[in-house]
Amino acid sequence: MSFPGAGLAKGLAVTLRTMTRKTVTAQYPDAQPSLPPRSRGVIALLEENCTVCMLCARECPDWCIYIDSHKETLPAADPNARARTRNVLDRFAIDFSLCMYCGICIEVCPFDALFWSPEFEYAETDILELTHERDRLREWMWTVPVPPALDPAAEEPKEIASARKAADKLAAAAAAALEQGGDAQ
Amino acid sequence: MSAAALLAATGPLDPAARSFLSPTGVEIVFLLVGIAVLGSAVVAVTTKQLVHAALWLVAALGGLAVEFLLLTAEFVAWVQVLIYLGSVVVLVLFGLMLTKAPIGRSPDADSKNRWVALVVALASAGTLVTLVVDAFRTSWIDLGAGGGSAAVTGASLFRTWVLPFEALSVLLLAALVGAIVLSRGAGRRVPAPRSGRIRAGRPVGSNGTVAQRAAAAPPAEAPETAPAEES
Amino acid sequence: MVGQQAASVAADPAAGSGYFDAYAAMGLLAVVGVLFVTVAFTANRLLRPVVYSPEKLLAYECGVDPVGEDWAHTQVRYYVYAFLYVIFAVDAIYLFPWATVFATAGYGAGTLVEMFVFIGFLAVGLLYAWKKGVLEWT
Amino acid sequence: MNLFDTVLRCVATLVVFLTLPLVIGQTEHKVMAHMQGRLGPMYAGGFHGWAQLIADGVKFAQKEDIVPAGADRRIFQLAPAVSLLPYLFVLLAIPVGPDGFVGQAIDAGLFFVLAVMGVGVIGKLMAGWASANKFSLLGGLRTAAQLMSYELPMVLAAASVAMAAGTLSLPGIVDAWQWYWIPWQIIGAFVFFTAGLAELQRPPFDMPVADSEIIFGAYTEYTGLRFALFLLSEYVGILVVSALTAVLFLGGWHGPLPDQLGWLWTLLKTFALAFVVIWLRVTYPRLREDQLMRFAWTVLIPLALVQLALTGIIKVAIS
Repeated sequence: MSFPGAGLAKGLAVTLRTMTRKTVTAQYPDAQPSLPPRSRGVIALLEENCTVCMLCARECPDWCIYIDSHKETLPAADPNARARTRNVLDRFAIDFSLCMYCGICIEVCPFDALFWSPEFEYAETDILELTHERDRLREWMWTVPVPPALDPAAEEPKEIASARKAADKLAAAAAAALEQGGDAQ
Repeated sequence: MSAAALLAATGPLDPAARSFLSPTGVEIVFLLVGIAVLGSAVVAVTTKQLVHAALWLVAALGGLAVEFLLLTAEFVAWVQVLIYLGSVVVLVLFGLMLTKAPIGRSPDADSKNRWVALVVALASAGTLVTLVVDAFRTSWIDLGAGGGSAAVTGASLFRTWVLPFEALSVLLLAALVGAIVLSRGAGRRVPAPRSGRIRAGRPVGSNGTVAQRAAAAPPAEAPETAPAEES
Repeated sequence: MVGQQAASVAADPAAGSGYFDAYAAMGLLAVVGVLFVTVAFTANRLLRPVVYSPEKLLAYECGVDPVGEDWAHTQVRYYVYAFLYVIFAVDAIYLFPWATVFATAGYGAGTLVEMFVFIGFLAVGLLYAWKKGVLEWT
Repeated sequence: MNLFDTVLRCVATLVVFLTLPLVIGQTEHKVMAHMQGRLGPMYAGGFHGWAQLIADGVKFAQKEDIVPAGADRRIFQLAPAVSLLPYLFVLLAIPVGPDGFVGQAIDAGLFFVLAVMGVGVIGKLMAGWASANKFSLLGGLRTAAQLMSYELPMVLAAASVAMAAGTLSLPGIVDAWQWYWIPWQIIGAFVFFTAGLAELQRPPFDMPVADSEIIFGAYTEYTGLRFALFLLSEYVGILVVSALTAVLFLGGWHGPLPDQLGWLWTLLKTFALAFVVIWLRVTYPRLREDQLMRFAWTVLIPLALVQLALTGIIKVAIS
């Protein structure tokens, strides 16, 4: 059963119904948005973990990561050993005016030096200000949330599993030793 | 247009019923508006900017409507606004825009016929003025309010002038058929895919037909044919 | 001046004060309207900045610098509608004086038929246009 | 009637002319937003952005006055006023309440209103032509074509009411109004309101200002106060068309309230219709140019003619 204009009436009904419903607008500056746990707001740098391997800079599709470093020679700890060199970070900067928030740098970092932070309110009036230097990137670290808890039935993370295995082994060995000692007494 | 302004001069021309030159406010306004109408009519025919001419025509016709109002021909006044301002002038402006009225002066707006036109205009104005002056002489027509209202117009139309009114419908029908035949005649010459082009010579064709044609044919040909088809 | 007119007309009952008063008010409103526009633009003149630059005076069009001139071709076919409209508008205005009298005493069905004949002719015209495909848009 | 009284009425008309369109505009902001699941303006003025349009007006008044170098200067500058002022005259003639609650009763009021509303289009044509802009010119042409298609059904529908009432005076029409006019004139009301929408270039008939095709039609080159005047003319247009439909077809001040409060009833009907205008805008997509023309000539005009015949026969039968 359809009469001419039924579609038109239906359209009117839809808009009228929407008007009576609650709006979905979030009034952002007054009410903070509730962001999902893995929001990509800004990239934080945990400088202590960085080895200046340059992987992030190389993988970045936008070439927005700038890394300068120099080599430092560490005196040998052992007279027989050679002196060791290590990379020291001079500059680590991300230009967020270029960054497209793909997260590849965070994925490729082998030492967990880069993290996503949900902070997004860093708009600037000068585009140059959008290049965050290492101290600013380090500051973002404080806003990185703790990783979300695993699912209750999830498999243990590998490193925890292996650590537990090792601990279990140790505990078993200790228990065995204790038992032997008891026997000996 | 000039006839209307000269009609305006008949305002104080009726000394029989009233003392000579006792202009009421209405008569003063009538005269002033008449001068304005005459002025804008003269500008309309002398300006070399086509669209300006049409807009001066708006002023002149609007002024005429005011004159009608002052003569208590209320219904005719608003017919003047509805038909002349609302449709005829819009038609004229529409036609001017369609046929590329440039901003600024059109050098080809100078007609060789201007003196002939002037003579004809003066002759017809003279005829009309003579006619009107001779017809009414010094008779005083009391312009009571409501004399030109829609009801009065309707009464005289449907009591006295029914036959001309019906004949008018035949005339309008003939005009309608004529317009359609003319437009159909033009329509048949136009091939189906239509396109416009801007004067820089770049095709902005629909469906890319002109663009293709322009690419395939020597460029001198395709752009030449397009405007000929449009007009 | 319009005020003068209103006053003088009001003083002169022979001129029909109601009618002229109504249109004198209209004239006064015209003055008020023009005054409003003038005041608005004078305020605008006092408030607005004036920083000229040639780029600003370029036609905006679609946001890209204009190509060619200020003129584009369009469907001449619109023009038939313009003709039709003028003809039908001339027809339609006759309805108004008719509407005010046709039901009063002394007119009745005869006048109704007269108008129907009139409209009938034009309806035939409209049908003709329809048949001819003028109202279709090809 | 003295001069002071007339001046007062003119000024009152101007005040209505400047305030009610703002109310409609603000309603449009809010209603459209809520129909789309948004909130609309929330800041200006504090409470739910009530002063948004005032703020807009203040902003427009401070904007630089730019006339494109290629434009026809005088006509470009004059166009907004030409498009706006006719509505001011129309407002003067629309009756609000009984016993002379009207700016100025005019004997040929209905005809006057129709005639003057058509003049505003010349302003839009002027704007379209004088802008020296291809899109504006197209907008102007579409405006003209649309006017010429929709003016006619509007005039015919209005004539039907004039026939029913036997007068052209707007207060006279409302005085003659009876409740059974609603079913009797329903076709005419539909035609009048639809044609009015089209003449205002409101969606779904907003082809002449279709932003996705020809930017903003004739208004593309306008900025600042002149643009504001064009916008104002659009909203005054909504007010005028709604008020006219209310007065002609919905009985103006007739309603359950006592006569002294009749004006309230007129306003209520007007705003209800203005709401419908907004509602239609939110709901329907834009008609294509050819659909628009065909709709006017093959639907609205025949409908209006049917209404005329119906009105004539019934009127003669009952008189």
